[in-house]
Amino acid sequence: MSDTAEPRPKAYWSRIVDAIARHRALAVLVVLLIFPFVLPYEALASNIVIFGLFALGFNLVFGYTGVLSFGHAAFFGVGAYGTGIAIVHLGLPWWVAMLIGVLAAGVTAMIMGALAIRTRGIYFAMVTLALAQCVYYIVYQMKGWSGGENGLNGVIVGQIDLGFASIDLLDPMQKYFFTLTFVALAIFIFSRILASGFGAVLEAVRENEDRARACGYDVRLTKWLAFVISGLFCGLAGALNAIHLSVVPIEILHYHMSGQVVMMALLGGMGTFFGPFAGAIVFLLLEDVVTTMTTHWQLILGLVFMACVLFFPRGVWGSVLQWVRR
Amino acid sequence: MSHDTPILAVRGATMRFGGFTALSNVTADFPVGELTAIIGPNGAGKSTLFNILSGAFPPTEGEVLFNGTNVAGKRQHHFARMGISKSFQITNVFPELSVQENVRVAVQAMTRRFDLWTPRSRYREMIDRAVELLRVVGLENHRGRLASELAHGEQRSLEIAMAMACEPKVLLLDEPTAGMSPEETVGVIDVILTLAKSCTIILVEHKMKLVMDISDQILVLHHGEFLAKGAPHEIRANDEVKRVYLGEGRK
Amino acid sequence: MTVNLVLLQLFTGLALGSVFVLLGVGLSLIFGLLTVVNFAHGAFYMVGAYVGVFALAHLGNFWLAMAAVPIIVGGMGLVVERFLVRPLYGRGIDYPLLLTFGLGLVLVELVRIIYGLEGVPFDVPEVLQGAVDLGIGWFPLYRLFLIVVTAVLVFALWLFLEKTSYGLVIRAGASDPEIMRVLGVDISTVWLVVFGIGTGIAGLAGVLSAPMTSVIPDMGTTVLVQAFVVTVVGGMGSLLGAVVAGLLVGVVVSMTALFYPELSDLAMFMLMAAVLLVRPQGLFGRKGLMG
Amino acid sequence: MTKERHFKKGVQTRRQILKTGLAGSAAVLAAPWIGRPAFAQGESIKIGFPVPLTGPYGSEAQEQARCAQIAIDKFNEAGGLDGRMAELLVRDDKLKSGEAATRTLELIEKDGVDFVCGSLSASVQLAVNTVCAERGKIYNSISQSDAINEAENFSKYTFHEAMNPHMTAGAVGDYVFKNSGKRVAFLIADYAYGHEMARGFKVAGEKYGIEVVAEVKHPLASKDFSTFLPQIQAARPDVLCLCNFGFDQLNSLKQARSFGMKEQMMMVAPALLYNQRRAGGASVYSGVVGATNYYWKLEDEIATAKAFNDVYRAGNDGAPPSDYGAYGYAGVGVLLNAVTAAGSTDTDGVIEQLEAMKYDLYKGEEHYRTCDHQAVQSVFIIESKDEADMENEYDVFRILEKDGASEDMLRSCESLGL
Repeated sequence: MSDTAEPRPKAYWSRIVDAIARHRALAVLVVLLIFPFVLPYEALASNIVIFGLFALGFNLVFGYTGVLSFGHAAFFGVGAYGTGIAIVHLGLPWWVAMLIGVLAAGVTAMIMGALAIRTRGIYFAMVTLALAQCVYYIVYQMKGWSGGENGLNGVIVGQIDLGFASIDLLDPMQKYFFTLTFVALAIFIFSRILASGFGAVLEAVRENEDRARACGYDVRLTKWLAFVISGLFCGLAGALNAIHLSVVPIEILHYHMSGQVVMMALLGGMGTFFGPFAGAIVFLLLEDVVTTMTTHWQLILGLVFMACVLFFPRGVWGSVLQWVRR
Repeated sequence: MSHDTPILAVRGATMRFGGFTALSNVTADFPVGELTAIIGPNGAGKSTLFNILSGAFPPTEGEVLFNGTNVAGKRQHHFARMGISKSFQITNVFPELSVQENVRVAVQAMTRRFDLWTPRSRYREMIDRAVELLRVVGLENHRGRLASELAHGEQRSLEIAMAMACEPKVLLLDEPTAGMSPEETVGVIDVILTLAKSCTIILVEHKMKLVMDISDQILVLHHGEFLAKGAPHEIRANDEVKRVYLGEGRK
Repeated sequence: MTVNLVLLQLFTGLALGSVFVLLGVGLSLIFGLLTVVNFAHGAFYMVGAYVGVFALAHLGNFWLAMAAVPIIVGGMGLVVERFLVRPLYGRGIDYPLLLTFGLGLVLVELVRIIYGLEGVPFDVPEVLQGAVDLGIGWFPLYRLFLIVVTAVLVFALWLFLEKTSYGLVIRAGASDPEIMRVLGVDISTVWLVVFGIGTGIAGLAGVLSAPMTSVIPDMGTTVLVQAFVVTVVGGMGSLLGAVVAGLLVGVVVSMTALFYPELSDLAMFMLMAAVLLVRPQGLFGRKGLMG
Repeated sequence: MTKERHFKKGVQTRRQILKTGLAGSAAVLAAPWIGRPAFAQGESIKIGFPVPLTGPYGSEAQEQARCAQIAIDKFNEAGGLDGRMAELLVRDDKLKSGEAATRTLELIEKDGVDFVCGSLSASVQLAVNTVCAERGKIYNSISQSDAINEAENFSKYTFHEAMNPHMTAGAVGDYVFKNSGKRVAFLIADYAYGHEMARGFKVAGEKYGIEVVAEVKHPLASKDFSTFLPQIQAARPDVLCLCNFGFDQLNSLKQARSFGMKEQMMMVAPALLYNQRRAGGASVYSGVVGATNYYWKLEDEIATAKAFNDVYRAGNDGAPPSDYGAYGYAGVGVLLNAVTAAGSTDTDGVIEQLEAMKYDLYKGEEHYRTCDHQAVQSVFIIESKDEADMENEYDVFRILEKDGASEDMLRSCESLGL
């Protein structure tokens, strides 16, 4: 935030960006509210907010704590399977099922975090990858519950009766706003956590672990807690994904999914509040549009990645911020 | 706990890294309220002892006594919470946080480590305390700048403010004036002397004149072993210390 | 289950391990020296197989093709390092990782455009066809040949790194790039060469695997992960580590395949998790590398 | 290289497929993802077609799309439904269930398709089926699966044009166990489709008293089979049943051959694919016995096969269609036949027609069994030829036996829970 009085053409934009940064949760919401009306179809909008939430949760560990995890598919997937199994096999109401999914993801994160947190750097990435693959195979082998390779099909909620109103999840627009309600709540909580005292501790740990330790912070415990909170958010995204698609595909647990969320965060700009959402939007929109135009979508996607790294290393949103504030 | 119990002490502290012995059977007391300097030629084991005292790592053998209780083996953040605070040999702040936030985070560590909900802007008393500390080290006019933008000397001062934030009983300073200009050094010495009124200070330093001027006690190490301990005039008169320093100097 | 079968399975594991060694060495070399996590490793492996197909069609000789592949793929690696990876040094591990990930996608898609989706046949050369009776059971001649090739390659690499002056420069550069600058050695040339060697070995692994598996554009995706496992278990940047870890992974996978075959994929990851939890830097890794 | 010809066709994008297929019909030249196409005469009949255009089975999927387009063209050339033209909306499901579910949602919600047909994997078709059934859209699946017949997944909107593993493994098993040895080993890809094939074999083998001497499960999409093969070899079976698909099958065959197993035992693969055989080469496959839904040589005896082949050849440089490609033709063709018979695209009317129809599109007469909507059809037992016996590059199989369409090949409705 520069306080030079000299009027500059970008000052206008700068003020807007600052306003957005101050009311970030609100700003995201405004964008998301108009979202389904500008995108090609509502299911894509739902996909984007779900993956945006997934990337947001991931960014708590990656961007705000400075730890690269390659195992976040486990939380997204366990959230989805937890919810799906509760609906399909246990016949529980949707909200109980979602709660189960989120908590299951949290427990998974507690265990994985406790095991992995003592390694650092690229080794942390690899341990989380390995543990997430273990989760993948365990779920794969629990065929009776998970459906194995076939995935879990028939996660059908249909109508939701709230007493004063009812929501028809078969209607794509209603489903989008149903999903958005949870995403919005999550964004609000996330924003609160970042602004809280704990958020300050996370920044401190990311900036300088040794110093944080010398100040009296338990760095390991802090990282572990961030990992678990991140797991809860990703689990919620997974739970929403299960309800959105009515199926839980096994590939949701595959390390490709972990890789994808890393890419989204990097593409959008790690460590920025909007980055993950921007990354999810760009990634999914690009994939959707290019896929419909050519079967060689991977070529385009790959070139975009390379261009981003070489020319926009701060990611999409990071570059916007830099441009405006320069 | 009698009044004579030293606030911090080591008993038979030994530290080995692989086959190399960095510190060998060192025993020393650091009495309450005194400013003790640890000196010695390069490789004497100063930093090793400093790290053991501050809890960065436990000694291979021996005890670290805090108010008479053995605390060797506790993790770093426990030391900080007991009231043993340290600054680093190389400048060590949170570079991308504001100067005020650097100190405020340090203040926060004493109380609200896992508050997930209250916005930090509502921690009024912490912010006030941070500002007050910055005033002590003379940085109150730089509150809004990023720590990385400060000059080297200012960063050292910031670090001292952060070390004080935990309301330490013992403050450990590792070469607090390293790399500073003479003017900056004078400023930091003033700060240290102010601090010495309220807490016990242990510092590692190689500037002899500085040490002689401000210390109550001086501990001399050589090749990882205890060589001498006493008031500045005693150390100045000590033949062994002379031999070690002059001997080293001739090379 | 006979003793012979267990022995044969053990041997199979070692043979499989030698393939893993081949996969892991190139990745480990690049990581250890450049701290670049090369996500395009699998793509270079795949390109190696296709270059092999192309070379075989034009040279008509398996041995010539085998020799040509590492040179061509290594050359591609040089270009990639010089123009794509080099601008990213000093920006942390994330950027080269993302760049090589993108590069991997591009390479796979380019091969799809040139060669199509279906895969191309690539047969074991006549002299190496068939199986040999080892006394404990039959074993493919070609896999025995692979063990020999891997051993020769690892030995050659070891000679190069330990016994030549250039190898000394590389090792010194790995431990401290600053020293190299002080000594006046051009570190960027060293990194260029190492990247070329690493990708060349990936290509060689590709062409050598081609007769055993299908030559398809997607053939590199699982390989990337296997190479990572070998590298991480062995300790990033350790040649000895890659060899030991490769063989260990091979034996563990093989033994799991005998007793609980459907979990043989998982075995590799469980081994990795176990090793890292006990020894976070890998079996032969240096402590502190990568923070 | 023979593949190149396939490939040139392979790169057709959906738009190209649409354009070539409907040249002259201005109605569909607009790219469907930009907006709804302009309507020439009423709204066109839209069939959504999610298949894995990219990924390891991309060439099969692209062929499915080409063949489906032939069925569309045929319908339109015949005048459509009172002038209403049909339109094929191909989407790439990337061989992933989640992607397929999203694409199906797109097809239904944005494009407003009337029917969905497609998929090339057991798991993907179940996901597409869930999405379609929930929204009351008819879905005709054209890849193999037993699970889709079962009560858990079946809905009245679910049709299954492809064969199922129970039929194919049963038919091959019957042929092989009758004529060859009784010591049988299984190499099973560890997923539903693999286990379904193995179950089919065992049911068929009961009658002949086979002895299972080895049963090894391998993880799906394995590259290296060397660790699984010694156990099988040590068991000295007469017959090895490869209960896997696609590249798993090719890799396991290739590697089994290198262990010298081809000389020691008979290799059987229930899903013996035309494209896979051509990609793998004659030497790897020669002598392998398997089943197929379609092989182009059927044209010697079946008139509809000849007609289908001729249209396909005309558009593909003389190359004949493949087995999975033919599924695409049949899956879409039968839907359009039912539309014609019903005189509308009304879902219930079309379902009624599909349940009642007997149809012969490309391989002789078929019909859908009422309880599970499984297409009852002939299964052909084939053997892969030696290089020396091939008349041309397309002549890869020898037809050993034709098992005519019969509901006896299927599991009973009760056992499916229906």
